[in-house]
Amino acid sequence: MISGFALAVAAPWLSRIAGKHGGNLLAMLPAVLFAYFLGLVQPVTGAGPISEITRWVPTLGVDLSFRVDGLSLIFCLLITGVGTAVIAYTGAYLASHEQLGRLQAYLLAFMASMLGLVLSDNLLALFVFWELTAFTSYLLIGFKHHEDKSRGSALQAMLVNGLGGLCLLAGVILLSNIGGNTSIVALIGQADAIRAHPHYLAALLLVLMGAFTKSAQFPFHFWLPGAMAAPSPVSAYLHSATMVKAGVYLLARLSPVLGMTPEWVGIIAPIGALTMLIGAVMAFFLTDLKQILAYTTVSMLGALVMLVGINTQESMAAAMVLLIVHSLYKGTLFLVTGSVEHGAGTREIGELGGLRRAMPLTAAIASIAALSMAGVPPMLGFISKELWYESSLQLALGGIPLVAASVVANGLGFALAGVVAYGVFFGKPAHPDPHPHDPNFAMSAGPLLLAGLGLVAGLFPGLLIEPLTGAALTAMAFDASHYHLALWHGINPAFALSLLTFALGAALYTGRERVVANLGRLAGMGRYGPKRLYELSIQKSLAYARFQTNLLQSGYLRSYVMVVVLTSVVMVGLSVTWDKVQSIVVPALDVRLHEVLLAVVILGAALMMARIGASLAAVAALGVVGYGVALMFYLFSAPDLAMTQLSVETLSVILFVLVLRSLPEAKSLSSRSTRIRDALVAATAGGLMTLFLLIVLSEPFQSRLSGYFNENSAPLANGRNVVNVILVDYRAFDTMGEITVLAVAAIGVYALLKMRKGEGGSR
Amino acid sequence: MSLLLVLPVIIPLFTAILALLCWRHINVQRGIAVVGASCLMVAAVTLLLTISDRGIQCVQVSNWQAPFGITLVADLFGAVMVVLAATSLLAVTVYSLGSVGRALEAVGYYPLIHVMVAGICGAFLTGDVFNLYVCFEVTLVSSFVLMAMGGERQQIEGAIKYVTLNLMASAIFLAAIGLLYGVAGTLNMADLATVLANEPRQTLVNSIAMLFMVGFGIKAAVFPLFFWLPASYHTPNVAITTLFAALLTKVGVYALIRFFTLIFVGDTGLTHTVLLVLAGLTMITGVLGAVAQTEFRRLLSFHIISQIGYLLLGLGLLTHFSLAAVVYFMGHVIIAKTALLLLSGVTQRISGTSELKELGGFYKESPLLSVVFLVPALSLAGIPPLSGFWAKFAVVKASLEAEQYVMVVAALAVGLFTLYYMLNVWAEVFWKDRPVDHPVVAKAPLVMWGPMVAMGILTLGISFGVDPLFQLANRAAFQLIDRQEYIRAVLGGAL
Amino acid sequence: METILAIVIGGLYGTGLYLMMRRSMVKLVLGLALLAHAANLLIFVGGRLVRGVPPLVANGAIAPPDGSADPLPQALVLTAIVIGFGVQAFLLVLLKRGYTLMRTDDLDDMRTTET
Amino acid sequence: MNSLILSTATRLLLPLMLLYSVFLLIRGHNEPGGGFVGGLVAASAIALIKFSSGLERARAALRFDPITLVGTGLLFAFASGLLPLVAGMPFLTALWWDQKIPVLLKAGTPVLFDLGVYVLVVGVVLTMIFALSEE
Repeated sequence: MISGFALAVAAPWLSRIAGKHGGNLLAMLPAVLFAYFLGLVQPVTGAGPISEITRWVPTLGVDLSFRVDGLSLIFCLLITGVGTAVIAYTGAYLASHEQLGRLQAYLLAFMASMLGLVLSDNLLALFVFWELTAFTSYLLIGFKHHEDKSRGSALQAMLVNGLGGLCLLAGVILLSNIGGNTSIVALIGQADAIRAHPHYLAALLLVLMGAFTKSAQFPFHFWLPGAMAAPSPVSAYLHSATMVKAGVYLLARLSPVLGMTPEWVGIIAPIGALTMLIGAVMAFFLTDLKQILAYTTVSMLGALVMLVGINTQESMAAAMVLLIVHSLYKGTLFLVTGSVEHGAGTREIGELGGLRRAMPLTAAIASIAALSMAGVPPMLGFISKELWYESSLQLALGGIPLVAASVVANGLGFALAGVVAYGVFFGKPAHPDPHPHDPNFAMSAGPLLLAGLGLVAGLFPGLLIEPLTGAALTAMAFDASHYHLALWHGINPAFALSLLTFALGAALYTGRERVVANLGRLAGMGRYGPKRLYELSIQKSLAYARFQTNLLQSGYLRSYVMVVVLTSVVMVGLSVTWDKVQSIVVPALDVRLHEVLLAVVILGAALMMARIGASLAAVAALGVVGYGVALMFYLFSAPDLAMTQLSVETLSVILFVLVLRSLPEAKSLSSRSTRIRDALVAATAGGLMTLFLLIVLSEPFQSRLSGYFNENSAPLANGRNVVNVILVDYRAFDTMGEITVLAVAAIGVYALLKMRKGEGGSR
Repeated sequence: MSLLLVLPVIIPLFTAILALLCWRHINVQRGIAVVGASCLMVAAVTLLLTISDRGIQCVQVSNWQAPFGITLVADLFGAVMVVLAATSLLAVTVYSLGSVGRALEAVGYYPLIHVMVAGICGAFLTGDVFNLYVCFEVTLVSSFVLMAMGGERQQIEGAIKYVTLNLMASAIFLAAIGLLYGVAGTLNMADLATVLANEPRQTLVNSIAMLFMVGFGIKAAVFPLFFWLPASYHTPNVAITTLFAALLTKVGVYALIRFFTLIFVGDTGLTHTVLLVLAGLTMITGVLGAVAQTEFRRLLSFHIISQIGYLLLGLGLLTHFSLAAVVYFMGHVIIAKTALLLLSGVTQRISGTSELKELGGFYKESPLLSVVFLVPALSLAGIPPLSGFWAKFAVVKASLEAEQYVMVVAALAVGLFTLYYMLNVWAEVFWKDRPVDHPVVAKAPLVMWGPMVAMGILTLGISFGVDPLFQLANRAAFQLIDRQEYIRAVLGGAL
Repeated sequence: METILAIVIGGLYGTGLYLMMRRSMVKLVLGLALLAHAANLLIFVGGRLVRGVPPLVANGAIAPPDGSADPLPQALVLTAIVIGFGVQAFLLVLLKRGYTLMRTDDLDDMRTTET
Repeated sequence: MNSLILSTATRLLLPLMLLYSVFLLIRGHNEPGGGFVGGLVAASAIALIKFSSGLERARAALRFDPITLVGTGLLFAFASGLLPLVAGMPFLTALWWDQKIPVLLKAGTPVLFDLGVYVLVVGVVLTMIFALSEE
């Protein structure tokens, strides 16, 4: 099993080489995998799940533990089976496209991720594949990347899925924290504890966000029709068998862990039902074949979610069968749409009709699929619908709205099946196109196979479907030993509902044009839907982002300085407590007159600088400050410092003068109020610094280092000037850095002055 | 051993000196620079392996016992940072051969980048507060010069803001050191850790801690102190921006991590709560800033800021797991970011512009470039199984475990926005057709492609090698959270 | 005397910051210079003040006289002064270059990289 | 600027200043002074030539490219750090020669280090002043 998966992961690279040799060759890979999984049906249904673990990131609790049970096997078969058809189809459909190789690669990568998703027993590994499907589908949806619309749709799909993905991530982490494990099997063992945990509801909601976005549930459904920008075979793959079913898979997979609670049923089933209705109604008003299929897909996804939400053995069985049915007929119909577009050049139902004569094979395929979609016996679709009604009817009073919604949605589905098959292929040729024709073998084989399977499975449900769904039920912790599947259930309430559905469907089909014309005006309401919300939220976030960024990053250095100063004041101020301020001890004023005078001169010179601003006089004042500080150093036992400060100050004054002579006298640029405001801020900062220093100075102080320096300088370090010894010996490393700074500054001065304009050439 | 610890500082310094002495011979300088960067790489990796083998090591420069001399200490975190610095330097040096041009090379480009990295490595290894200041200044001054080097108007404007705000940071940092010495009477970090552990005057220490936080916060580009970064990072040559983006802010973050795991852990209720708040705000403002950009490198500049937020978040939580997440995150973000910036240089070279609107068509023209973009970009957006996912996953998990739900929401939302603008860049630069009025103007030389592809591959490497790397991060985090090993290594039984 | 110097230091910080919030590039540089002075003095004072006993060992003696000034802050300040000088020299040339390029000293005119 | 008095004075002052700068360098280890201040004095001596006799003369008097001096100074200081590595000691460990050399009191790597600082400072200051005067 591992080998099969490894091959699939390697597929993108293989396909790049083989890409030019046509799609059929590449379709071999999923075909082989399909056969492989088919071979697993017997062992899995007989002997139980097969699992295999490879350690991956044990540090973070992520392992590649693959597990094949009934549930995953159904998905695997669908993924590889439909995958085979789609990949073969694509090779022919886009035969002359220069990026065909890439598309095939993405398809295979997508398939591999999907397989990984359904096979993983480790929640986190599952999440990894979950996101991978999202991203590979992004690449697929944006395949026609030169079109704005494609890029927009791809982004939209990715963002909606990304949102869900992030919630799911949080949910997954939360779940594994609660359960103390990342293995789903292990979590099932802890299910009771998890359901009783205070974080249960949060975890459930987060997981549901993931599932609902992926499976296009209301109000996240809009990305799915948008994703129709992709080429038809891609749509067929993503929206029939794979991508969108991942959410359903996740719910089914986690139902033994999170399910069986009022919250589960109460949240999931209504949302599923609502989605089902909305999808069906919207589809009814559309005229583009692909869009119709997209919305019916939304509708069926809603149905699936609803059934999983009901969470009884019957509903789960119904969901499994519906899942298979839907994948088969919807995959077929998308591919057929591709063929129609390929042959007739349009997808508008108004411009299509009577294609039966030109495309007999396609017409036949479409009819079979449509019958299954309509749920007519002896198709598998009929069985699924029966099961569905049965399970809904089992619910008590609360089930009535669900049953009603189901009937309406199915009725609409019936009518739409008529639209896509009967309306297009039978009836009068609406728009005689020059060359409608049946596509070649590669393009027909796939849909034919899928449609055929639906028929065969309906006639012999016990052959494959029954053991599979049975095993899936076992995987979902139901006792499936008495489980049985049959085409004919006898005359019961479910059958009556089926008949009602047919009647409603037929009525809707015949009356469709009138209904659409009358209610068409309401279709404009779609503008206010969640899609609009998505667009608005993107727009508003962008606008806000620009606004805030322009506000903060205004380009005014002085406001940056101001913010930095205020931040420092606030942060330091936060921590300076009042009792500390009170504890300041002002030592007995041990001062000498000349020292005080010096201090006054320094301060005075500085204040003068603030008043006179930018001129040579200000530089002179700066010099006074510098020399004053040097003198202060000298007075307080630091002759080395004084000497250095003196020479450095002289040198900087010279440099200042050298530079300033080429500059004009500065004017006062700010208004008086600004100056006052700035002065207040600056004074606060300065005052805080004084306060802070005073607090520190009030404490007793003992250097832990200086005694050692004093004792050892002369005997051990051969120097009597302790400061110099520190500089060239104890802390010579600092001095090394210091002279490096000087060297760099010299290079900098040189570089800036030698560089001529236009030589930078960086932009 | 004593040699191995100083090598990360003296190799680039020596390289710089040699290059300086060959001032007029640019080709010789190029050779020296590449050889020097390679040697540093070897030394850094050896150091990391040694530390991983033997635990925290230290050396007393000038051979005076701690805390009297200056101690260089290498723990796993420091050693990892040194390796990352060496990696970026090597990539950027090679890239520079093709991207920088004679004009810059003639005024000391190579010595400067090596001096800068010497300062950075010094900062990662030093165990002395004042020496950290000196290393910061070495780094800073060389970055000033590099920033302004082209002498164009834009660069001068950017440089003025950059220089001003960073000098404020230095002044604050310096003042904080003065006050700290005035309270504790020592400069050695391990010594400070022991002294302050017994310090009764906690509120005073808190205030000093805040001062350090502001100083480092400016350097780390934390909200609301980050203005210098978006104002300047897009102005110099791409090679320079890349080196800055990879390392400069990370030195600030490193210092924050070092100080707030080793020295200031007495009152985490205040300091680390403030860090958490800053982390959240930094993430969000950064990501919103990036969303608003229409130019490649400016977008990436804001992106840096939002990523700093994640790093701070891990620090603020101050759990063993969150620190491990930070260490891994650091490696991820430096590598992926370098790859992406180098790529922005290649697209700019080919198209002659870096405005997203004026770029396009690369998906069709260059599948290789597309892959090299997607890997780091998606990684930074946190798409599994790339490195950024593991990093984000670990941070989110740590926040959930610490019950910091607001932070979880912020981190996840920021991830979504990141995804949004990364995909936007993808759509604009790659998927969209090349605008007719902005044709291809030049070819990018092989020396530019090489490092870019190599960094892309490295991103894949850290993505798939996540397990051993995260184990390493785990051990590094243990050393950070259990301060005793560090203190013992420095103060007890030193070399 | 420490108290008075603490006030001087606060004053230097205040005026330095005030100058930095002006629109003129020259004032900015002057302000930064004041900030550097303030920080240096702060470290110096933080090590406490001693009058007239520099940390020098007399010829033949083993250690400096008792009560001599703390040598470490002096060494730190010395390093800081030199570093500050290097930075300031570069800053001045940056200012000069900026003026030659833009013909203005007004920082509010330097927003082309951000708008 | 080319006044006779200034250039004559310079010619007289130059050796004195250089001597004084070396004196400062040497005594630095025991009394106030040191490489940094010494270097500044030496640099101002050369700068004086520049102001009295012009840039070319100053360059000629210096003989070396100031940038090279910067590199050399760094190299000296650096070498004083590397020497102990050869002896198996940590970087920058002070090593002292046993014999006292007259005048220099004692010779050791810290002296070499200080000498490096001296040369570097001369280089740095002159690089700046020369570059500024060439504008």
